[in-house]
Amino acid sequence: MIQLGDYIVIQRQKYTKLQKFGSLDATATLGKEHIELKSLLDQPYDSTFKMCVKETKSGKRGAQRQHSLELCSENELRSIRDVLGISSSGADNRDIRDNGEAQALKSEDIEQLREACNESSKIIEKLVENSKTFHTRTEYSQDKYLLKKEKKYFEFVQIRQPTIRLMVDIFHRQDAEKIMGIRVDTLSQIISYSGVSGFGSYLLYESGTNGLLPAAMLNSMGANTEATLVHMHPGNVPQKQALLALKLPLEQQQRCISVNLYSVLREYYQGDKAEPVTETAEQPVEQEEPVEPLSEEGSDPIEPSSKKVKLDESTNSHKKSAQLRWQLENKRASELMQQKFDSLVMAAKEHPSNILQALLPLVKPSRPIVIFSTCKELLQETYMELKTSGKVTNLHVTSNWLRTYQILPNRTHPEVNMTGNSGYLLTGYTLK
Amino acid sequence: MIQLGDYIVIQRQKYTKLQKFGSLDATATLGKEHIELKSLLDQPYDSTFKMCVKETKSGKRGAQRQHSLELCSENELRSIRDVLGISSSGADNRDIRDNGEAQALKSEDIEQLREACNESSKIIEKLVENSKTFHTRTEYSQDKYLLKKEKKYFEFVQIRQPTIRLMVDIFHRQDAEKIMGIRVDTLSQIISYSGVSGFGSYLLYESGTNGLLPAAMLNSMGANTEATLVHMHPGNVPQKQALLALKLPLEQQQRCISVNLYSVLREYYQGDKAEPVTETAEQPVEQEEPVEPLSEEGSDPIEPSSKKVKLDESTNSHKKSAQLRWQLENKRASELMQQKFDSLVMAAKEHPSNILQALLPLVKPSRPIVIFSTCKELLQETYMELKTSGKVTNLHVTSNWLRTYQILPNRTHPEVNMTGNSGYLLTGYTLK
Amino acid sequence: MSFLKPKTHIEQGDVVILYLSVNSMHAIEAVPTIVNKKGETIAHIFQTPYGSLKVQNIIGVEYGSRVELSKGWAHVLQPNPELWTQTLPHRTQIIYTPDISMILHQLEVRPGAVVVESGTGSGSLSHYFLRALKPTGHLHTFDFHEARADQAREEFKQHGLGDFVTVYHRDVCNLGFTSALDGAADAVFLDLPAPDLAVPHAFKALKLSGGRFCSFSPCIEQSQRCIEMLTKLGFNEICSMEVLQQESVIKTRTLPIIDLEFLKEPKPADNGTNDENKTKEPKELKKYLTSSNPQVLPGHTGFLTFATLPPNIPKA
Amino acid sequence: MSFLKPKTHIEQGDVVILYLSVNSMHAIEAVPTIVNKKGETIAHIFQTPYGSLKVQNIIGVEYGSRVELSKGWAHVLQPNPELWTQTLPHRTQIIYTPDISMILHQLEVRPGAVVVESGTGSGSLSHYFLRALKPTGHLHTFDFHEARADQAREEFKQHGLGDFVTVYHRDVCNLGFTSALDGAADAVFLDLPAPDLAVPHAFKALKLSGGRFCSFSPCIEQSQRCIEMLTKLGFNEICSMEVLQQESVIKTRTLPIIDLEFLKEPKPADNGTNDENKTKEPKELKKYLTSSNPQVLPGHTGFLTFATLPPNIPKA
Repeated sequence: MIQLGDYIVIQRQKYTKLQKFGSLDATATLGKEHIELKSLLDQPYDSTFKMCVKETKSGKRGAQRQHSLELCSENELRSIRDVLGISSSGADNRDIRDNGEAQALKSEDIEQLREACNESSKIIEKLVENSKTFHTRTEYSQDKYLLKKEKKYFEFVQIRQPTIRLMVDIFHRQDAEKIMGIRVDTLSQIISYSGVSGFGSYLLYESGTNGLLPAAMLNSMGANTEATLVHMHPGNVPQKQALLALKLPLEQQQRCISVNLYSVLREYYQGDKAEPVTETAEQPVEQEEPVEPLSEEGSDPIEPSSKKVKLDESTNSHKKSAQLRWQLENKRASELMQQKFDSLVMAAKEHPSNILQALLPLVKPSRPIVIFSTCKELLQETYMELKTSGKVTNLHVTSNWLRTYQILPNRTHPEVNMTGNSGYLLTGYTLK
Repeated sequence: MIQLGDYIVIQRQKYTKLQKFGSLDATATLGKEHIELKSLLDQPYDSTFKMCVKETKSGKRGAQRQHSLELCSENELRSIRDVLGISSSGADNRDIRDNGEAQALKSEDIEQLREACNESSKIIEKLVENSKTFHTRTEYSQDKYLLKKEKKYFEFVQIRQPTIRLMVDIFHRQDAEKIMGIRVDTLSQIISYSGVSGFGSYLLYESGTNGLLPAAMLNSMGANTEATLVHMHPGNVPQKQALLALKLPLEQQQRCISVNLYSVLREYYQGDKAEPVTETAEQPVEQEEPVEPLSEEGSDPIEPSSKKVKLDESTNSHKKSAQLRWQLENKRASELMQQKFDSLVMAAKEHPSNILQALLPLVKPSRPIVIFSTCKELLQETYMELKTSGKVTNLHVTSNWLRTYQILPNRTHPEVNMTGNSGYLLTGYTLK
Repeated sequence: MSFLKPKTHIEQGDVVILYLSVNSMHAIEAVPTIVNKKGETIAHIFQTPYGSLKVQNIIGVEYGSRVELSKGWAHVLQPNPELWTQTLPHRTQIIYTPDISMILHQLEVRPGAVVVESGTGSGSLSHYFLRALKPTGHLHTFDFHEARADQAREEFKQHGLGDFVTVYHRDVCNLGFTSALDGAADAVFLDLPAPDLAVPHAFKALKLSGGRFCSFSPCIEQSQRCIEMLTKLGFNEICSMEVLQQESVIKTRTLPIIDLEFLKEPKPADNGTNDENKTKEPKELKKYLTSSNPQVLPGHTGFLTFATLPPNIPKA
Repeated sequence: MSFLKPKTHIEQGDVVILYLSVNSMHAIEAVPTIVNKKGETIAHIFQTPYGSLKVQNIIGVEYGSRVELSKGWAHVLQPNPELWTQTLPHRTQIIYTPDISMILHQLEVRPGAVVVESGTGSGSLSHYFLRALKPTGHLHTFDFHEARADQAREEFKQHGLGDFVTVYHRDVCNLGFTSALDGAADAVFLDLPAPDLAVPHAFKALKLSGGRFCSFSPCIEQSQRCIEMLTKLGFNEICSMEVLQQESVIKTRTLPIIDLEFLKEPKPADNGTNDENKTKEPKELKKYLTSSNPQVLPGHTGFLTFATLPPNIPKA
């Protein structure tokens, strides 16, 4: 059931978007369409809703439409081709001249049509009726035209529950930089090579992936297991959007201990000497947010951000207890660090070498390490350092090609575009 | 017609080999089979010959067979499957256990069989008869078995005339290092990007590709055209095997002027001051072989080789004229250098930077340059240098993926292995 | 006439590549005046993001020179098939240099070769064939689209290549390559939706002494049917491949290197919160010359199928 | 029992990875004695190119330690699915980590998941499924080859994974996944020559609340038929892909840098031929940290086809 406070994935054809359903007034924006989320409440996930135009405002970038959502049944979703019953098609394109005059409807006509009738199939039907060339096009060309129009006018959305699989697609498509360019194949291999699962204690350092890396690891650790994760980050507040979106049980969330890299290392090296409890009021930079009710906003890992200040204000009344909490988290992490970890995952924007040097001693022997970077040159250097040190064996630097395919009768081929960068992984096993 | 002195390509199924048909006594070696080439004389190229066992010697690595060749007709080449008339095959491999006991014939039996009967189809027929599992295998598995056996016992060879296409395959398969790892796709792009064709004057520096690069360029320049090529190399003698194998007309061969990099640059910078004609006897390192009757042996580009000495001896009587000839070649090259070139191609084992600096001023403005290297790091540096200099524009560093496909009914897929390295090309256009 | 052979100076009537940047080049005709929509003869001014170019000014200029624009500058380059392919108006889907290079190599095109091509399309590939086979060979190129054939014919003439090419408006799948070309070709290239229909015609057009064949298809099914037909007609050395070029993006990256060793020591005596930040994250920066792929790579262009017609196959 | 969870010391009966080099590792059983072909109990000695290992000596040793061989040394590592996949005896064609990782990700396997797999094959993929779904999920794995099913069952038990897996000897294309599994699975994985025949059974086995599907096929035609069947049965989010991992070979290369500037000056006065060589090719050497591909790369493993069974599709 869709609940208030949930993160939801809104899907319109192949487009997906992560959205917080924060209040009954919440709206989501899909291109020019604004949709009210109100009617999602208490409906089951994976339901399909129809976008119904409520009003159209002319905005800066053309018409902005406000829609409400209506739950609809599966059989409203028939193929556009079936609906239109298109049959005649030309043998090839030899007689087609592209002079921009093929469509008799003007764009004003189409705008009007759009307001008047709610159904994309009807709009497309009109467009086809008024096209001078449609029936002389090849079947292939007709399909392409219909798909294009369907994409533009499609009026159904599906609401889905966020999973790692859906989120890595969304994040990577929307802004790969925000997840450090970690592609789906690379993420899947980080999980494999690190061996993260329902047993064990894991260590992660990441300098900002919108919470994707800790979420993926916690997801693989599972509910009601004994596995634990220490999640180190360089900023004031850990980025946790993906973690929150998963809506994991509390016990599972609490097994992810997010701590500031500097702060926890000082705690680990120096223990109580480092941070006398009386000093609580004066730790702005190393302050940690508590685990559960977190801001999904990630702070910039380099400079202390202005958001920090806002957070301080909002949590002002809980200041004392919050400060105790980050210290407790440091202590919990430090205890796990004493016992050492069953694997190390790193995804650093900084040069990985010094960080690895600090964290490698925290890993038990015969355990995997996985270091991600978008920059092969850095991993080359790190590879040589590790090779020389003799502390890690079975070293490999790998990257991937990911090819997706269009498989359709008589039209099978690899997709015409592919993403260029998988990033690189340096993997190995610690030795005693 | 196949002539004495020709280079020939011997093809046995997918295996190809470049061979010199130097004398009537010449033999070629294909694995354990030795074949006498005598009967090729005056037969047309592309003919197929049958290998007929003359005698079998037991060598170190098993039986060594000596064969003569007999010209044969096309319809002797029928599919083994048709010959054997195999029909029954199992549905899948569920009942097959690989215990090494499937073949009842022992290896001695097979050796005997091989001497007794000349035809691979008969040998394979016997093998199939004596296999306990053949008829329970799937059709796919049967085909695989037959192909494997056919490859081993196939008794036909085809004799083909060397072309650039056939030679780059042979060289790359046999020892890619000898052609500096230049792969077929990369070679094809060097030809495109350099614009080498029937008009123009071209400059090539290569530190050893068995003659492949100059041969490919000369081939694209064509017979009876006005195009010229200055081919610079760092050794004593240019590597020319591929050039000789092409058997180009003399006028075309003479438009490739092979000169030592150091020697010709000295000639170019200093003219007659550099090499007084009286000094001829004392130029061992910069000595150049004359264009036509060349050794196909390439010398090591770094150290003056011992072969050098042998060559000196063999050409002893022509020493004086030969020495004049290399000087003439230097003069011819130097004249073309004065007029400047229509493109520059480089494939250096050394760092390309200094060589490029010396050769770039010899290229006209608005002309392509193409620099090949197996080492991307070197081209990165050279790219940055060129970019900073402003002398070359439209700079690109590229490499390729080359995927070959198996396309068979119901068994279509990319080949399971691919070559990993295309090498890298740095391309650009000179500016005024 | 700027496609025939290397030349040094821009002459009136040349097609010239105006090079602004890697992603911005334009093919312009070096003529001082043009006729506008109203039929008036006006000065030929070419507009760019860096201002306008008075085209008259580039006539007589050496190729490779820098030319001034009203708000910047550009370079003028002599066109060639690579630059032309990147600048031509996209009338149809075109094939790019990596595939084309492989096609020329596998078809063994060199001066003197007789090549048959279908369809002509934008003429992009034709320019490559012409560079490779001139001055002694000939290209026969076919398109079923009359306007395209006419346009290509006109263009080849204008580019100084008219002597080496014959352009046909003809449906080769149904009608073949004309009987005049029977046994005339060293190589046949097909870029057609149903290449298998044209394979028997290719078979006829190739020389009795044999020749090479290539078909370019976006979809695997086209290659499958093509290969079936090739096999049936006795072609051998049948081989399919894809060539995918990857560009390397080369740049200098500056990376922070952080130090964590200082955390092992107790903090220095309390000297105010302002200093805190500085001691907390000691960082140095280091420069790296790096290379990476662009965000989007070409994932597929087409399948190239090559084959050999062996010599002396009876064509009856 | 060394596959259940991370452990620190080798116990008797553990499978242990003896790591010699990147290309040489072996899975050995940590037992002091074995029974030879003659039925005699003898000391367990493992032979390597670096000499022999007395296996008894490694029992009790910490994982990750260096152990002495008679002519060298090696390291002992705790096995995991990655190392196991690289060392297991190749009974069938196996799927490797890059494809497997994508399969686990796309099938959304996590602790608690119920996964159906066919065929079991060498059990290599099963080990990955088991790591991802234990301790709260379950794997149902099917193979039509009886010996293989028996061997896999035995192996899972020996590896400490028996509680989380049921191995079936069954022809699933004809007989399905047993009615006990109707509507029980979160995910179904197929690696079969004719996956389309098993798709209807996968449809039945998936939960009414929906689930994920994957088929791995070497040939494109298998994927095509599989997708046709998936579409017919109402699966959506159908998507096919290939994952190809490339290893980077990292090494320091020493390259000659030659100087040509000196050629611009006249030669120094004749000082003998011996010196010639030296003045002729002045060279310095420079070291580069380089990375390149290996000579041969995996060009194809298989096509992965994924799909979603949406919730509440009637299964009658």
